[in-house]
Amino acid sequence: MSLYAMDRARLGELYEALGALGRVYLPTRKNGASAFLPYGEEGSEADLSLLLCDKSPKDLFFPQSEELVKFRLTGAEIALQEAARQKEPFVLFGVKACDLQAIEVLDRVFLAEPVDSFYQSRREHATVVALACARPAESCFCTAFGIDPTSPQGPCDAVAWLTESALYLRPCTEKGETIVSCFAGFAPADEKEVAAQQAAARAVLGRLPYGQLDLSRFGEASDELALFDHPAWEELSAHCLGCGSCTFSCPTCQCYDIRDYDTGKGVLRFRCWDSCMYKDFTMMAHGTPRKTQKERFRQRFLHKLVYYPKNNGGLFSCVGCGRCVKKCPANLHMIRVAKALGGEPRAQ
Amino acid sequence: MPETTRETVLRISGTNTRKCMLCGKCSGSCPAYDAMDYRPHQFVAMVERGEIAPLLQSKSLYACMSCFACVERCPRGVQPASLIEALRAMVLREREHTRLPAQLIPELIDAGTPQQAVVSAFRKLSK
Amino acid sequence: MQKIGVFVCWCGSNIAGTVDVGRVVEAVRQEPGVAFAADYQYMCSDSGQNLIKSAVKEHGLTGIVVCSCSPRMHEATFKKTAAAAGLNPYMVEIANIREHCSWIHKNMEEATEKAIVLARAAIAKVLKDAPLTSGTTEVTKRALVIGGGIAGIQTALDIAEAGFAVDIVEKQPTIGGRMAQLDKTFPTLDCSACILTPKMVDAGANENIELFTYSEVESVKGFVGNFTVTIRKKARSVRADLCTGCGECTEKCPSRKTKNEFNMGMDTRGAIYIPYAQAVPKIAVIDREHCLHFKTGKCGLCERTCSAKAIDFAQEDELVTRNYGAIVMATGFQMIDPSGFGEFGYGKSKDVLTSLEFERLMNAAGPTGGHLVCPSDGRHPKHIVFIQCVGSRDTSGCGKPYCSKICCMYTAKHAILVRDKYPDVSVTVFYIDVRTPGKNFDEFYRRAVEEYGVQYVKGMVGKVTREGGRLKVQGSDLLNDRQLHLEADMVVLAAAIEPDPTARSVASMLTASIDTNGFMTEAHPKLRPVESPTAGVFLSGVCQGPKDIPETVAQASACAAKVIGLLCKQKLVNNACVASSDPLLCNGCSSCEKVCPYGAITYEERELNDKGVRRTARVAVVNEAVCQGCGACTVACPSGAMDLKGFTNQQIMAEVDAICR
Amino acid sequence: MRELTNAICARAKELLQSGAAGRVLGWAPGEFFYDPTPGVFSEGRLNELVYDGFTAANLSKYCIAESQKEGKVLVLLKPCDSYSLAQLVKEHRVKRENIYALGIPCEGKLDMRKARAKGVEGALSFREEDGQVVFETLYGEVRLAREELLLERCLCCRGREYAGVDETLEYALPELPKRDRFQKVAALEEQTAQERYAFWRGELSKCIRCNACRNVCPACSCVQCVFDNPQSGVAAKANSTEFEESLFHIIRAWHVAGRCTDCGECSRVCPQSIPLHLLNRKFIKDVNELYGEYQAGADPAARPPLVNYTPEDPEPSAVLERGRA
Amino acid sequence: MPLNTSAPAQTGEYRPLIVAFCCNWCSYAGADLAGSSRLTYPADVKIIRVPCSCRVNPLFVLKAFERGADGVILCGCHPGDCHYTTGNYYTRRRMTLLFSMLDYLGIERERTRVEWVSAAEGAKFSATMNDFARTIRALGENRKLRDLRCGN
Repeated sequence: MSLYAMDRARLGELYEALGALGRVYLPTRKNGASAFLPYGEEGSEADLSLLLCDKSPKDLFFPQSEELVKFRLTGAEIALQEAARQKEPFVLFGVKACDLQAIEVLDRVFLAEPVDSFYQSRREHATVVALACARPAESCFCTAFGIDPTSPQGPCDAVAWLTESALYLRPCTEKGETIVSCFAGFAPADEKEVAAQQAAARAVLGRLPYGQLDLSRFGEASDELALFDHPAWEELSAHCLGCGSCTFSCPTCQCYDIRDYDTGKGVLRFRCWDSCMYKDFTMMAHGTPRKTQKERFRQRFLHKLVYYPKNNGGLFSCVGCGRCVKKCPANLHMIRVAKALGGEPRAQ
Repeated sequence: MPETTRETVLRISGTNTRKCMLCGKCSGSCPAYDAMDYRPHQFVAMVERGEIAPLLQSKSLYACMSCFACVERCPRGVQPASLIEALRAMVLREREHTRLPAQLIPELIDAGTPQQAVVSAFRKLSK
Repeated sequence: MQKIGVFVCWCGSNIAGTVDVGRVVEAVRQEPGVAFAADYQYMCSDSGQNLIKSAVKEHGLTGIVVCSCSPRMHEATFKKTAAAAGLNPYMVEIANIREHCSWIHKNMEEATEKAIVLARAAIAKVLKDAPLTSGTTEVTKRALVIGGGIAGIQTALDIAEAGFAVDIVEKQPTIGGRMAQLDKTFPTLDCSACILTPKMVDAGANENIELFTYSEVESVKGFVGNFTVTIRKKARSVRADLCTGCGECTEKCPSRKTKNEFNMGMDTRGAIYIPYAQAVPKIAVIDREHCLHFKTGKCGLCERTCSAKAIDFAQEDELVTRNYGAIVMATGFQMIDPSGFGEFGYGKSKDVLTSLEFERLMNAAGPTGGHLVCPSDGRHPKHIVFIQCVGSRDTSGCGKPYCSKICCMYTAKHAILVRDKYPDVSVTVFYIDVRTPGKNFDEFYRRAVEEYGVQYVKGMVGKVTREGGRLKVQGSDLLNDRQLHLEADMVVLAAAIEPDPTARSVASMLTASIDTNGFMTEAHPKLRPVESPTAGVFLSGVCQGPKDIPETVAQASACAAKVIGLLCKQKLVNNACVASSDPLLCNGCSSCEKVCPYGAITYEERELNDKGVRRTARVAVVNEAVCQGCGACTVACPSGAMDLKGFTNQQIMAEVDAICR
Repeated sequence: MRELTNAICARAKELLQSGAAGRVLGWAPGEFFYDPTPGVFSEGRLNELVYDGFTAANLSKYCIAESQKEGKVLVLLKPCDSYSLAQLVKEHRVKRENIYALGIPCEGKLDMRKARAKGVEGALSFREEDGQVVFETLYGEVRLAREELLLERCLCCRGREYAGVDETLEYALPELPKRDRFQKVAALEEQTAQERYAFWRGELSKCIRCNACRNVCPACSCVQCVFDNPQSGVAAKANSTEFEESLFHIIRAWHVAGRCTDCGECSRVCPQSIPLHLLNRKFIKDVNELYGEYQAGADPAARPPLVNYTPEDPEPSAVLERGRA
Repeated sequence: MPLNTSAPAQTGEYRPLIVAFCCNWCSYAGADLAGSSRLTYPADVKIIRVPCSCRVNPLFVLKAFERGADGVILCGCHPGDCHYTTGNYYTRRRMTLLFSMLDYLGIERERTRVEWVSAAEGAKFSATMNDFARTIRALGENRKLRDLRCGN
């Protein structure tokens, strides 16, 4: 498909124009943290040059908490009211290659039978624009998963590159084309500047400390039992605090809990993210299946590196975004685990 | 005119005259009692009543030797000497230009002057 | 599934005049869980109660809400009704739609709406009610009195009189306490020993009373009705069963330099001694610290002297463990040491005395045989100055912030006694206030002034110095606006009294609380003045606060009445609404224990099965016999392990929810 | 720093050899220079122990679990960490007899978040030179003043006193800045209620309820938190509404009030950069002003302010008469 | 200011929702006395009986606000008079700190209150409730500290 370019100074106009396609979500700084937030909110600053937002775009398809159904009580009568699905279209602009792959990971969970209609309605109403990376960080290791951050691929409608002076856009679906057509500032462009940026970025990618993280023991063909019984888990998990900062920062974690809230006039049933690191994860009357933090810790990492790939044709459910590297209070992140399990067990 | 309210005296002295239970131990302790027109316990009572003006004229301000016996002995922590000192300070501050400069004080002291009197002199005259 | 019955009372027109009871019934019928609702003119009447009883049976109700007057009025009534109908009485909740609704609102619409909300809140609460049963505990029919002064003696005598066994623990070798040291008593001036010693003898002879003198409480376990106390009987080195109290040994003892405590150290005694002639029990005791036998291994004169062969140098401390139903604190007081007040010269001059020392000096059995002489040189005094409020009402740090209460009266007594016996001696009293509330008290003080010519000076002494063998007293005379410089031969300090220092350790063994001044705290300062907040612990005498002899005796008897009331019970019915801790949630952090006013919470190591995970943990345990159900612990508990039965977190939150619906 | 690390290792080794402890709880190297993790070392592995500008984790909380295990563990505690352990011991949460606490000196820990905000991209290594921190990055070298990179808690370091340690390792280190830790709280108190509300809405709305603040907090050591207990009436796994955001943080701060030692771990680990310490410090400031100075963990015998009282305590209305409405 | 000023609700007039926690021994009895003395106060005030003011967990206060209460007031025995000797002293500290925190978060400081009302102070109870209800009415609806899901 053809490549277009626009003046970087006119990004604001672009965002305004995109408003015609629905609400526009952009990488945004607000109150000292970053997330994909609607354009134009007070006190917020949209910034495409952000490498990664603190929060991934996962929220827009799978929000942290969402209402499913409401039971209204009038006397002894109970009326049931299902929550509305997404009806308004929206634009998600500036998704990096890793986060884009994460959407693919989520799609395979929520869009597989039985289809999750809440997720589905949001995916259908979204126009997703990916954005290539120009300046990767040391914590990035997407390349280890075969992701090319300079040329994002996956479930998106267009791919963009942000250079010093311009924003380049290559639509890849019809929806993507509408982005070009709704803003007059786009003009056909050649690949020169994009290619130069990609070359420069690839040079940096080659120097990433964990860009070539050895994942050969994991994936579809891995020795599941050997990994499960690996002696390294004990020490790896020993100082895990059991919080959910990894899970809730992760662009692919998709576990949720369904809960009821008593509103006084009835009951509101909602679902919210859950973390397999929590000790009350899947708590039932008799207790929980994973009783120690080691088991919970192992579950999370093996799910990303073994179980999910085995069910999904080898696709890892880690995308190497590096959020867990930055967020874990005890620094027990994917790189550490992959290294510890990938090589020989450490001498005790 | 200096501020002559009860509040000013209490603020400068940092005391609470309402703590006084009228025992009179201050006046029972005072070595300069007979040289005073108003006695330590009266200072407390009069400040509490807001009768500041007569105290500012009182010769007790200069009779008080700042020995702090009354402060030491008071069972309620009222500090009559601090009141006297506060009133004295108010008078001296009004007479800014006439006060005794600190550097002149050593000359006025001979070897026989007790240390406590020297300290008191500084406190009384160089505020 | 609960089936709730709601009963709306009209209270004649008291409720029905302002609240549309019919509408309330209609509204509550719609509430989940409500199986029956009805209104009636007087729900508390027999027929009203019968309506409830038959509804319970007919509809199989599991809980009841009565919308009526205040629960403070009829909660007990309806609980009994429920019990009669076979329901657990704690499955009853009251919605107060009279005092809190119909009586304060004039608008019917508004009052009806509010009544419905209050009914809903009560329904929400009863839905989360659990049947509660009050535990019962046996009562050990024996009391322990700690302290053998007049307070302890009187309490013990009264309890014994009612037929219960009672033990007195006294740390001194004899009972009698401070009162035994006094010469005369105000305002009647009768002899202290004359009125005290018969009581001491009674206590010693009473078959229901057992004395543990020269003994201390070693440890206390248990709770109301069931205390287990270990008493340490210190070795007297004299066999109580053999000693006849003849006193032969005490005269022979060659070690004579020990200060005699009974005479406030103003004379000396032997190392083996009987505190005083009227001591009960009259048994000698060896003060091992000063005994030559114990110090050097030599001597043994007493052993050779004693014809009863009562001396036993090898005697050891003995530990006695007994069970008690009630414990009485009667630990009494001591005088503060006034040497912290340098200005009065106490300790510098022998002629400056405390009032208690003066008391001994005036006493016929005292160090001078009752002759008033200056301790420094034995001369006859001409002028005595008394200083009141020495260390009382004093926030300077050396003294006590409270009024010691008895000093005004005993100072007047001293002044009268001196002037009566030695009309040539003049007496001056420095005072801040003279406080004489009490029967015939002010008259007594006035007699000191009017009949005995005691000089009362309003003012305080600033300085007492020694000058030429006499004392010079400098003080203020506020009424005459002058400073006095008096010559005196003796100065007597009415020093403040303070709780006996042993009270603190005993109280902490009993988990009974102590105020900032070291006095025991009452369960309620007005309504339960002789009980400690710790159930089963009672207060007698000055350990609770300064008081004179008649007040002490009155309180001692009041205390005995409370103890008897407790010991009379066959069983104690515990409060059913008590705290309880979920061991699986308990952190063992001790926060709850710290806020419990009753010491009802203890900790134990327990093996737990936490949903399949086994662990050992330190967890809180509530003693239901002691807990009074205030709930302070529930909020102190961060994990929510501690909850209060009958007022659970869930119940109160359900009420909040219902009200805010 | 290497020298200090060696001194720590040497002393730890001596203690292990003397039998004072059987293992060491310290910091193990991570995969980057900035991500060390708490680790337990046997004598043979002590050479792996790191102690540098990024070993910020307060190891006290790990002592709860470590002290339940067999044998004695030697724990390395920076001055501020030692108060947390002392408080845990006071609350019977740590078996003190299984701990040997070695106080080690600290010159303040660095905040990688601050470095990134100041333009450190793609950092590969760091070194310290004369009060400066030099980062080698994918994009060249960046030099920043050390003080600019200190964690918030280190900027108002309370000093080098330890609480309840068995011994301390003496080692001279430069002084830390001692800013007023209540400055920001006081500034907020000076604002109008509306401004304060806006400030806290902005901050608390970022919360993702990951519980990192709670789980890292040495004071939050409940065997089961009320927010995880379905019976408590407030349990939730997500903030579904603004109210739940506020409720969680009010109650969390409330439950540690009087017990929080102000170690600052909550703010350090918050993935959303919420200044949570400002909530705890508000309670600390109030307690100090209303009931007298109190430092949790400092005095094993002192009653914590919320399980204590005096008859002269101010009335609740008193606080509302201060500051601005 | 007259004590009995509770006017019946006008239609459409804003009526606040006020939760009052009263200790069983003093304040609940004080409220009973207000009732038997016919000293009125607005029907907006709904009383919850607790054994002692120290039973009130800050969670209950927040729960009330969550559910849409516009004001929360705690009443207990006067300090020193607590039936359980010391309960209200703890209440005082707890609520002082809690209210201070709510104020710090920007919640209107008038929405919370602690009053000591003895069993003999029916008039004080009524006056307190009138005053509190008046204050809350003037403040208007609680918007900052409620859960928007409630009541739906």
